[in-house]
Amino acid sequence: MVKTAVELCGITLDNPVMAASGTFGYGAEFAELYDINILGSFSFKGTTAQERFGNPTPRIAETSSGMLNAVGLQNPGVKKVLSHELPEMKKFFKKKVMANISGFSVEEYIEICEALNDEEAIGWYEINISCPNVHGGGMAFGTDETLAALVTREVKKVAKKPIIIKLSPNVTDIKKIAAACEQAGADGLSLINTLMGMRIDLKTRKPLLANRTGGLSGKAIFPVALRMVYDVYEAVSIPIVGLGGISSAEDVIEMMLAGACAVQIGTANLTDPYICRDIINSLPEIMEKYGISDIKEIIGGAH
Amino acid sequence: MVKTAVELCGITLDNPVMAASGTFGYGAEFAELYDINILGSFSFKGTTAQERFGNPTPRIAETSSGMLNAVGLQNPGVKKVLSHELPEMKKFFKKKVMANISGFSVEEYIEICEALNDEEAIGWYEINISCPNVHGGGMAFGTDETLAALVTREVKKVAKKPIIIKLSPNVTDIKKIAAACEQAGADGLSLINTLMGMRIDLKTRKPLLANRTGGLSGKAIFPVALRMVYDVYEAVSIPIVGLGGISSAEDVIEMMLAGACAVQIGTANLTDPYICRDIINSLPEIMEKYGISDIKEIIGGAH
Amino acid sequence: MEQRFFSVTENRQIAPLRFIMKLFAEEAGITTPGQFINIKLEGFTLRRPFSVCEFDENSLTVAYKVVGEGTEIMSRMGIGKKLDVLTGLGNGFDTENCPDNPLIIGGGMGVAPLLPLCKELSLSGKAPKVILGFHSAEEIILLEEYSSYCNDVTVTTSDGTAGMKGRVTDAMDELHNCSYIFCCGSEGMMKSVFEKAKCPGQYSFEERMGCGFGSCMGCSRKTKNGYKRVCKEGPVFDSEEIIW
Amino acid sequence: MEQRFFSVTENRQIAPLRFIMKLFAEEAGITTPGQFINIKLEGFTLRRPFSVCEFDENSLTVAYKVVGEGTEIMSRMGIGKKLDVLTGLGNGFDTENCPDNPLIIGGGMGVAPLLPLCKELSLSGKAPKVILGFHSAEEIILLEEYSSYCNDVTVTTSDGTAGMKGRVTDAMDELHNCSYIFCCGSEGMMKSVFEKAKCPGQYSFEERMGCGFGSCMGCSRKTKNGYKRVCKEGPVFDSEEIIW
Ligand SMILES: Cc1cc2nc3c(=O)[nH]c(=O)nc-3n(C[C@H](O)[C@H](O)[C@H](O)COP(=O)(O)OP(=O)(O)OC[C@H]3O[C@@H](n4cnc5c(N)ncnc54)[C@H](O)[C@@H]3O)c2cc1C
Ligand SMILES: Cc1cc2nc3c(=O)[nH]c(=O)nc-3n(C[C@H](O)[C@H](O)[C@H](O)COP(=O)(O)OP(=O)(O)OC[C@H]3O[C@@H](n4cnc5c(N)ncnc54)[C@H](O)[C@@H]3O)c2cc1C
Ligand SMILES: Cc1cc2nc3c(=O)[nH]c(=O)nc-3n(C[C@H](O)[C@H](O)[C@H](O)COP(=O)(O)O)c2cc1C
Ligand SMILES: Cc1cc2nc3c(=O)[nH]c(=O)nc-3n(C[C@H](O)[C@H](O)[C@H](O)COP(=O)(O)O)c2cc1C
Ligand code: FES
Ligand code: FES
Repeated sequence: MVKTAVELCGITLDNPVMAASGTFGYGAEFAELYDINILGSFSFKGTTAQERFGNPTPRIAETSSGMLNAVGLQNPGVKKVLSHELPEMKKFFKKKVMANISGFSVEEYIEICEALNDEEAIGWYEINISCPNVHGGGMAFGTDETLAALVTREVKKVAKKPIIIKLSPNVTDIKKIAAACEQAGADGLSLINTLMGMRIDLKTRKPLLANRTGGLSGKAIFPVALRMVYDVYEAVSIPIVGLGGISSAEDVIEMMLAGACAVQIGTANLTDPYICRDIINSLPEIMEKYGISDIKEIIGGAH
Repeated sequence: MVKTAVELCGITLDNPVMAASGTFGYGAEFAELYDINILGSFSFKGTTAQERFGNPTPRIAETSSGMLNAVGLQNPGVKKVLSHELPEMKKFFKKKVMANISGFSVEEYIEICEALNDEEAIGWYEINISCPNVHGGGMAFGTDETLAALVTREVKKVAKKPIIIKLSPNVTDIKKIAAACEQAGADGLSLINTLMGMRIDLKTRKPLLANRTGGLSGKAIFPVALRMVYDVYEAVSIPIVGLGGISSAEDVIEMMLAGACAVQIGTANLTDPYICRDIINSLPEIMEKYGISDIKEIIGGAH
Repeated sequence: MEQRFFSVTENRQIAPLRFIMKLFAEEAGITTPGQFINIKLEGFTLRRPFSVCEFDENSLTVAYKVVGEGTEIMSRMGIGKKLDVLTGLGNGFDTENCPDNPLIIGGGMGVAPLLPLCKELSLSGKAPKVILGFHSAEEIILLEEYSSYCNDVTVTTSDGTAGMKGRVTDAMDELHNCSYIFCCGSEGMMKSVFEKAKCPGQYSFEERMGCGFGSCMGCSRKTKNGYKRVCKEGPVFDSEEIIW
Repeated sequence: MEQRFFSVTENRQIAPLRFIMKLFAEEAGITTPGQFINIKLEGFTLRRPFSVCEFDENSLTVAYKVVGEGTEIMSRMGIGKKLDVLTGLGNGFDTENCPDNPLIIGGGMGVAPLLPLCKELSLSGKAPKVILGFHSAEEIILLEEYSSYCNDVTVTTSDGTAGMKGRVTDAMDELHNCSYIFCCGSEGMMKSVFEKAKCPGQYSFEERMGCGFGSCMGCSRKTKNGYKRVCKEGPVFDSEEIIW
């Protein structure tokens, strides 16, 4: 039997496969389909202090081997998440979940962390400083190392869970930002969020998305994500959660060789709602094919 | 009859379709297949002052809807280009060609421009400040607005042809760099060059490319290119050559609606050596389908 | 929601650019008129959502228009082709609390999801009236099917090439005291119907979808009862909650 | 180089993971043993290059091993499947200036491009000797075909399950005064052959390719005569110019 367990900031995951924020809701839709306790964990939808409707529709467009979304952080706000979504989730998900936290100011990130601090079901905070779809929002923090470090430092002061900073790929030098977050006290990093992209409707001659631009995700971005994880692995010594375009057990292994100690699956859940289950089921066989007996041992193996 | 002519820095192109640098050599391989004078023009392989072998092989890897290359500017050097490649090219290509100029220092860019200044076949210089595949090379200029402006200003002083600065997408704010180039005297901009990416070989557990990382091109990057052209169009008033993942007449129109006054086809030439011909042939029909009688009129139409 | 592998048992053109595709599986998974399916097409990230216009236990039919690459590929699929389908999506029409003489109004491809509704209402002893609106005669689809369930079907065409010349709202003028409406069509058309009708009813919406089963928030719509997902709480919304 | 649409007329397994595919077109476009084709596969950016192991005016055959996604898809292609192929690629072997008793040495899938060479040499009255090296008996391919053109074929297997146990270089020991070599196999194998042979010859190389027809510089190789493209000036290089 191959070993698939990994550790992420002191918590053991049965396997490195998590579902990515924004594509898995709070798990309910998937729990109807399969027992989602087979997951390493999942990161729930980006949560803000107040309820947000997000951007006008259309919010979704298709691209070659990918998609654009401009959801704009629709979520019920942290209070409702605590009072409704998490109690519901705990009925079917018994593991630690990752709380994806999005904000428009340092104060907001702090406010959300404080509100969630005593929720036992939460294992980690994933601090999303990289949402490209809200104006004046999170991405500004993720594209400037001083701001990224500031958020990290302030959140770290109040957070009672390990904080994983989710980085933006829309930057010149992601290593610099990663290093700044590490120095400021980040317990881990997750990358990548979506690349900024756009589509134009030839019939109307206007941008397809109401928000004009959106975030590109899916298989198309896998090589970009892989390169960034590889580079960041050389720049920091905290654990990295790798994501961006993963859709097979082979991709999981490739991402871990680049340096990820766990991975997230985003867009692929939309194309195929059973993909996380299928990847987890096929992982042992694919590990054997490539001579891997303990998946932990390949983390960063390509360096 | 629909009108397909456009103007690029004072030179009229019969149609907006050019082949992109690095995928079309000096035209010879394609001239064997079809009369390449049907092209608007093409940009020849990045030329440096001295001959370069480029990177070790493997230089090529495949990705979903795209590919990575790490050719590393293999070229015979500007003297040989003048004495051999261009005389050969002029036998079968009668239009103005775009000279793609790559350098490792401001002096090198200047040296190449000076060497090419009197070559009549050259219509424009495309100053490549964005090659991700050479260490200490071009991309550093393309990721810093001060350096980008410096190259532009110095090259502009000596260049006897319009200079089109080729921008890197591997930046936090491409608008800033574009504006800096415009201010420094650029006659036009072309974007995008490749996104940095990587693949790892699961069998060897090492990067697939000898250079470790490579440039991602092809359909996968089209939405990223489109977004950048759209944004840059709002930031500058000089003409933009749009490229990145274009593989159909529809893509050409989409890119022009975003703000490109001409386009380049790169990777698609490798998949299908007749693609430029096919796009040019189908352009009138697709224009009619979308009610476009003069292609010039749609430039920037999505704004 | 369930994932099922269907095989194509019929795929034929019924009007210019308009096709009917019949799919077979052990269980079709559709329980209510107005539900939709989401079809995976090789090479695409996003599935393609289609309303079901006929169904029984082990088959379902979609009527679709070729508008882009995905539907173009569908139109060339042969018999026997296997498709990965998410079925049983969306809420569907609620037929419990409607009066005996509801009015069914469909526009263009919007006539599709209303057909099984018409069937169900008729079979349950109600007497729906139907108005189907198209641009022109050649775009008319499913008229025979409607006529087989209902003997009060009015067709309108904008160009007058068939039926009554005008829009569905013009046909509404002819009908007095309509007390309940089931409607599907473009948002503009549905809004006109709603404004004209001044009566309760249910309206089925379209939105660009990421997942089609409620997990991505790609398809949200503001309603008087808060934000709802077209793919999960919809696509059918009660007139009382719709914000136009 | 030409683009041609071929149809698959045969596609069968000849050994574990090893297949033969025969393709038909009006003109096959191959003129010289050692040339290759580049096959477009739906859904992939890069074409897949394969040496031609048999050809006539309107057909050609490739012998391929399933190593990844592309060859896996090829292995499942049925008769009649149409393929977009760039044909007539590369230089091929130069047979004009070789002596009467050349030695042909192939390793693994590298035996493929040498087969039409063996045929041509034999038909032109020369008497090539052949050494084919494999890991084990089950990987042996094209042996019958070689034997039909040449009656001096030695097989080696690393595990000794067929032929002589050892490597092709071990088989070379048995052959005295070899004066010219045609070789294709892994780079390591070819280097050993070259070092052992100490005689002139031609060696066919592989490289990851972008275009396969000379336009992208993806496949360059340093030679004593400067930089050459494996896809255009190669894949066959003269021993005199190779830098190992
Ligand atoms: C709940 C629902 C039910 C539908 N029922 C039907 C039906 O019964 N018959 C029918 O012909 N059409 C129906 N549609 C519209 C149908 O989904 C689109 O026409 C189809 O997805 C177009 O795919 P394409 O690849 O041909 O077009 P493209 O424009 O190439 O598709 C690109 C992307 O945009 C999406 N898209 C394009 N148009 C629409 C649209 N109008 N609505 C939602 N997404 C769109 C596609 O799904 C795809 O993700 C329905 C849509 C929804 C949301
Ligand atoms: C001139 C030439 C002749 C060849 N002749 C033969 C032959 O006769 N029989 C045979 O079985 N194989 C031959 N090969 C190798 C063959 O091209 C690869 O095995 C095949 O492309 C693998 O495709 P894949 O999608 O299955 O593998 P993947 O690994 O999924 O392919 C990914 C990418 O890498 C490339 N690639 C992978 N392996 C190789 C390789 N060894 N050489 C070059 N590119 C590679 C693929 O073309 C593709 O672009 C030849 C290669 C070259 C360059
Ligand atoms: C519809 C959608 C919604 C998303 N919402 C969030 C979010 O709320 N918070 C966040 O950090 N990332 C969000 N993301 C980004 C994903 O978590 C992930 O970083 C990105 O999609 C790349 O991974 P993928 O290619 O596997 O999808 C969203 C992505 C999609 C497609
Ligand atoms: C094999 C290869 C070589 C390239 N060489 C150059 C080059 O020499 N100079 C340059 O400016 N861009 C070079 N590029 C980048 C392309 O010109 C183009 O900017 C990029 O590939 C995006 O366009 P595409 O998606 O249409 O290929 C190269 C691209 C490829 C694939
Ligand atoms: S489409 Fe994903 S929630 Fe409706
Ligand atoms: S593969 Fe493009 S030059 Fe050889």
